[in-house]
Amino acid sequence: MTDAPLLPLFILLTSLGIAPLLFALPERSAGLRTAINLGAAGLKVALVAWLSWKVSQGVIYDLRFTVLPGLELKLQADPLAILFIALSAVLWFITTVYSVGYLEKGPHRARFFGFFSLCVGATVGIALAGNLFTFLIFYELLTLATYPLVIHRGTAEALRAGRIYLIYTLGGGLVLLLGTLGLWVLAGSTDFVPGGILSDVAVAAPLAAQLLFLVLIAGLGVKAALVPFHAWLPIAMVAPAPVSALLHAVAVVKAGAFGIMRVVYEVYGIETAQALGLTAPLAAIAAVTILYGSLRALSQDDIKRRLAWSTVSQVSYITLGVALASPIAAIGALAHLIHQGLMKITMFMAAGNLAEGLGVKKVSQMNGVGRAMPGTMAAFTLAALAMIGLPPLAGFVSKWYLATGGLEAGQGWVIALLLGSSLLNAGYFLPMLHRAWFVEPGAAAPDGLAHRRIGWMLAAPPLATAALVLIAGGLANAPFSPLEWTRFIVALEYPQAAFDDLPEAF
Amino acid sequence: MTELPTIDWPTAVVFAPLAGAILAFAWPRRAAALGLASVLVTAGAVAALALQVLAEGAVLTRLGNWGAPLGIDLRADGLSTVLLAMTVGVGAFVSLGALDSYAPARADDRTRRYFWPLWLLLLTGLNGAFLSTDVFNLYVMLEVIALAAVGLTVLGGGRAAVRAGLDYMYASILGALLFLMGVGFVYLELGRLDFAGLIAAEPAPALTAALALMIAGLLLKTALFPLHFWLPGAHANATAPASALLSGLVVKVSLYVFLRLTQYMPLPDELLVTLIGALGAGAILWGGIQALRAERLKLLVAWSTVVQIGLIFVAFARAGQVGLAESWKAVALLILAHAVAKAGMFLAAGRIKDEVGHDRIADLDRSPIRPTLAQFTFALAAISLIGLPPSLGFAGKWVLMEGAMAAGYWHWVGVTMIGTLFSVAYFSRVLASFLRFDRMRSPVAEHQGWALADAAPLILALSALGLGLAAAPILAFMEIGYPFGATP
Amino acid sequence: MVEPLLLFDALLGLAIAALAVAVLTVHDRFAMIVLFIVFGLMSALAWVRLSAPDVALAEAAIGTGLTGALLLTTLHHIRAAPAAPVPVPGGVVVANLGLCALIFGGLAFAFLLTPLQAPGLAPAVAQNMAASGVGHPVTAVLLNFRAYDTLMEVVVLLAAIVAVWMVERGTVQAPAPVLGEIYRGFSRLALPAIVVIGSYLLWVGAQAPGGAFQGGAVLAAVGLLLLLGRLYRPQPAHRPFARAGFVLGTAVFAGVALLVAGGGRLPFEYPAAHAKTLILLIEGMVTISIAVTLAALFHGREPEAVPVSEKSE
Amino acid sequence: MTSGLIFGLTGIAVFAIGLFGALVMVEPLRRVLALKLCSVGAGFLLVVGAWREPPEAPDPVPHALVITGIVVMISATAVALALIRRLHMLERDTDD
Amino acid sequence: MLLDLLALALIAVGAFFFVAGTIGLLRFPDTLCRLHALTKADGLGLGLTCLGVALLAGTAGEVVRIVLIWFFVATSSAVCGHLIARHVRRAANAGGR
Repeated sequence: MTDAPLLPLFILLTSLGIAPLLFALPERSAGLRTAINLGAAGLKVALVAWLSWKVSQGVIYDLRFTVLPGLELKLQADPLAILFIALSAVLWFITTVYSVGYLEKGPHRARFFGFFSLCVGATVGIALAGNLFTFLIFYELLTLATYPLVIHRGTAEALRAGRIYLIYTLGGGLVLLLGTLGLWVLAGSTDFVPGGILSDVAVAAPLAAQLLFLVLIAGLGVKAALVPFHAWLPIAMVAPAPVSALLHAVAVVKAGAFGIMRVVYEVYGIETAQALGLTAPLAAIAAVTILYGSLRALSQDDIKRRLAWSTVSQVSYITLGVALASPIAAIGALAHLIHQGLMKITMFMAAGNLAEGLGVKKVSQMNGVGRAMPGTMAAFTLAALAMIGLPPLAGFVSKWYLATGGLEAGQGWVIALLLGSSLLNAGYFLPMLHRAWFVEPGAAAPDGLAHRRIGWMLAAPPLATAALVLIAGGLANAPFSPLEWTRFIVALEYPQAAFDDLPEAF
Repeated sequence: MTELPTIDWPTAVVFAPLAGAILAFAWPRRAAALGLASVLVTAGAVAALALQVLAEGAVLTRLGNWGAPLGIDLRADGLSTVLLAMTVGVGAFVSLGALDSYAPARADDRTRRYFWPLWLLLLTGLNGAFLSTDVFNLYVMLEVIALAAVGLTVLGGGRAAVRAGLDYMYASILGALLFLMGVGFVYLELGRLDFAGLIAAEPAPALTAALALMIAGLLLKTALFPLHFWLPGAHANATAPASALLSGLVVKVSLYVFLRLTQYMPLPDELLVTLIGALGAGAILWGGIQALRAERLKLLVAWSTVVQIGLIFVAFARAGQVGLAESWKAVALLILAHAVAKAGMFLAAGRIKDEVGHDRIADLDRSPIRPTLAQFTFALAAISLIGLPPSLGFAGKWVLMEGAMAAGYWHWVGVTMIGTLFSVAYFSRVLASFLRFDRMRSPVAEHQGWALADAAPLILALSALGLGLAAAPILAFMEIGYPFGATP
Repeated sequence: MVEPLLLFDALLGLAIAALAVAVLTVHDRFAMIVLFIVFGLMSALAWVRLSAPDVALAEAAIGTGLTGALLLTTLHHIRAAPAAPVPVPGGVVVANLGLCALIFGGLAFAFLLTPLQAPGLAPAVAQNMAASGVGHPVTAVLLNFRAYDTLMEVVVLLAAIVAVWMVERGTVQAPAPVLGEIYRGFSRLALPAIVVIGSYLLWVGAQAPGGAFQGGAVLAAVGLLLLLGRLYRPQPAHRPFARAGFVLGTAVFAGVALLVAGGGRLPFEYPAAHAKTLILLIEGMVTISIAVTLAALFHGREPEAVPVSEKSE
Repeated sequence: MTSGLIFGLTGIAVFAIGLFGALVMVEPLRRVLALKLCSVGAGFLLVVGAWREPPEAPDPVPHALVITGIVVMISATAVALALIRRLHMLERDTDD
Repeated sequence: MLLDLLALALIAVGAFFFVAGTIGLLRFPDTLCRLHALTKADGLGLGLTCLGVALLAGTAGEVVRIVLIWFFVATSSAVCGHLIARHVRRAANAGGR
């Protein structure tokens, strides 16, 4: 017995519960709104910490609510859920601080923060979902909650982006609904169970199982921005910076990637998926996405657009790690879920600061920004280097595990892929760093880089996440580091892989 | 158990609104107060009836103690009771909304005074129809509903409303007369009119004719494509609370009767089931296209009713003839979902029109007035109508698709998904204009147009969303008394 | 003796069908209504042949007489409108003709295959007549066995007058033609006679063909005569009385139906000792309501305090 | 050949004629009349359903139903006619 | 038996006048002429028919009723004829002006 069996529900409510409050709050009560936001975010971090500790002690949380005959809403806190929920809790807190600073005088703040917390609530729901049905519900909620954020500026461009976003994600949601129904009809359950629930069906009706996989991955691949479902992501970057940060680092794309993980590990089971020959095509798609995203990023001048294409590429590392079907690669994938989030959110917040403080929105305007905003650019630099995979930063850790896993699985091409991708990463990040630090501000810069002061609420968050990037990489083997936790998970998902046999990080 | 049975609740459910109608008409100055009070009393009666049904199973009242087939019985089983609760629940909130819509500042004295008797007569007819077990009695109830509904349609009094009302009237009378002709054939063959007689009946040519006539009449009344021609005009041109009642409740009655009859008198051929589903698919496509082209908000909402009715008929046909025994559940859930969400949506649309001053979709984003809460309500209702989780619309769609998939009827799954895409497309037209801010001249004031009047539509929209989580108990309740079992 | 009557029936049937066609095809709208009235009377005659005198009475009085009056007064109002606004495309006509012919064929087929020997509810009615409180089976069905239907029918009538008053609010009707002295003299003669006939029909309904609806319709004719001859002009001040008249039947009917319940009895279950009295009470009140309502439906708009320029002639 | 048969077919024919009129006619009054024809047709069918060969008394229940139907129909007709009058007035006013 | 035959004869003659009146209604050129044919012939036809039916009646009560019917129908058709003629004259005046 646990002392607080409803703990997962409380965590969900810290975000969902305050949303109506935030909607109803008058526009000018900024102080109260900030207090509610930060209070809830802080509370959630605390609750998640408590939950993580409980789960690591082997406590099982399982909440069910019957919606339709036989069909339950199910919240369960397993280690995989904890991984994602911890990421969202920490980053929500930081992003909230950043958003308060970013939107200080903007319009519609009540609406913004209302949907913002709904969005995070949906993410928590996705993390805690104990079956595909519950997952689907929160997946759709996430779509609906992010749409008003994407079009927050209310311009024609934002609305166009919003429409594309909506078409893609609701379309994806619909496909996922189809997949969920299919799963329900085929297996009579949609539960997430380590080892999967489809082993019998895979024997009886392999073709149906394969088709179902295709449908599910297509539905999830939209949010995970797998090629060819990726087009919405670069367009959706018209959203305000904190929204982009959240979308790219925690909420939307991660929901897709996380869903793919759940489907491969806990709906099919890695062995069944392999037996059905499903992992190799998935890996191929991921590989294509990785290269394609990086290539497209090279030619973008808009900073946020370049970052967005980079996200397309980076998120697929996670899918790749899952699809390689090796425990070590799985560790890499799971770690990358966290690491990519930390890195990308740093970069988006930094990009937002550049736009706010200096009016710089394009790579070609970045000349000399390092001297104008050293703190922000330091954080950006750190995150960029980590992305490229410089040891001992976070990105290196995940890439290392992926490569090792690839070798272990007998897939040597992964090494080449990772090398190539890293080179491309360097190809689009290094010029930015070069301009920022080593080129004199020229005539191209708007306002001659007249420095508008940005408050601490904008300046501090990227530094904090950059620090986390450093810690996650440097202290990868410390207890309770993301990497340690991922080993715990992989031990559950790969029963045959002995925990102790897993190699150390270095 | 409390001492409930001293009052016969099915009778009370019909007579309470009737008494209200009489009082509200005879005493126009107090129409609103009397009307509201009687709606609340009716709600109480329905609640008591629901408790009784929950405790004892289906409740049967043999009016005059003659018993069918000589007399007329009222019967409240789970399905009837759920629909009664839907009617009175939606009705209560629409009544609240009407207090604002017909407030002295917005509507003339006469509109306000006539709304209540007409609405209460409508409620009498609706409740009576849901409790009826006799086909001729159903005909009379359908006429009560039709006359009151036409009255509500033309309540605004404009030329478009009167013309639409007249079209509605023609369609409504014709539908009722087709039904009456069917009743004639039933009597010709069976010599009785009660449901029990229908269930026990052997197939016969006269019964086939009766079924065909009755179904044709009901489809006309329920506005299934291509018999929907009267609906968009009538629902779009009525005043908002009237539209909410018409779209939310009135079309549901003929659907309900259709459901009952097709259970008691099975369709003779699989082809017919497919045909009805195909008409539903046609409604989804045609209604979707028209909704995409609609220039006015209320017209768009009215076309969405055409689409939703189509979806309900697809749910009916989802698993073919053999699946009918289960398909009614999907139909009932969708009926419920549409009633609650569409009533909320029409009220919200009315609020938007009241605040902005017009309901031209293309110009909504030019207005500096943004009735935020009404727009939010509209969006919530749209979520349920689109069928996104966790709304009631989603639950209904899930049951629909689940059944279709299990039976291998993939075409219905496809139609449902296309319908969903359509509804996303036409509702997002509206939502985008709510959220666009770069086309207006003056700045938006903060929290504009929040009013207590938004409470009624908001609660309806939230219910449509939240009731999805209660779909399992609702389904369980609906099965009380085995609505379509061997014993009626 | 049977054969000639069957021939008569066949001719009557043909005439009825032909009249129906004529109603739809005759060009002049006045002639259309007159033909419809003839059609209605012929149908009533046919129903007499089918041993349904109650129905024939109701059809002649309400379905034909009052409906005809309603149609004529409406025609008087809209006489300025073009007779046939838009011609319907020939293809549509032919398609619908085909459809209706098909429907006729199908229904006739089903009808011919059905033996007309179903026992129906006649035995059940006969068995329970003694308990019904009245001697005439049709009245027993209307006011006792299926009283609920009849109550709802009165509700329909109530809904109609509410809707008509609502629709025509604030309108000024075209002045009706002045009918002159001879008409007035006639109506003075006819009015009391009609009242007597209406009351007789109501009273006799308990035992023989007749009853509340037929009686009410005849009494409504009193209202029509008064209105046409301007012997009575509705005033705004009369509205409360009119409303009371409209709801009287429904209220008493529903009230009695509910009040008899209790003490183990169900709604509409009249105590055997008082059944006849209660039914007569209901019938009387319903007759008043029907008469007032039908006359008001004929008059149309609610009398309002708008300046009506009727003094001009 | 019986009276019931003859008038049953008459009723069905009248119903079909009325249905045709209701579908095709554009003139408001004529549409109302067409609907009225339908109701008479339905009345015929019910009265025929009640009819028995003369020595036997007819079934009173359908008679009661038809009387109800007649009253319901005049109610509906009155509302339709009121709408027609109102529409005519509104259209005349806007045409001026 | 003789009474029956007489009654039938009266009714037949009455019917003949009705038919004649109807032919007049259909064949005569203008409203006043039609009215003339109709009111005269129908009045006679009605009287004869009523007489015939009265001969067949079984009780005195029925006879009284038939007489009442004759009286009212005759009166009302006379009034109707008057009203129609009056309307025609007014319409003619209105047209002539």
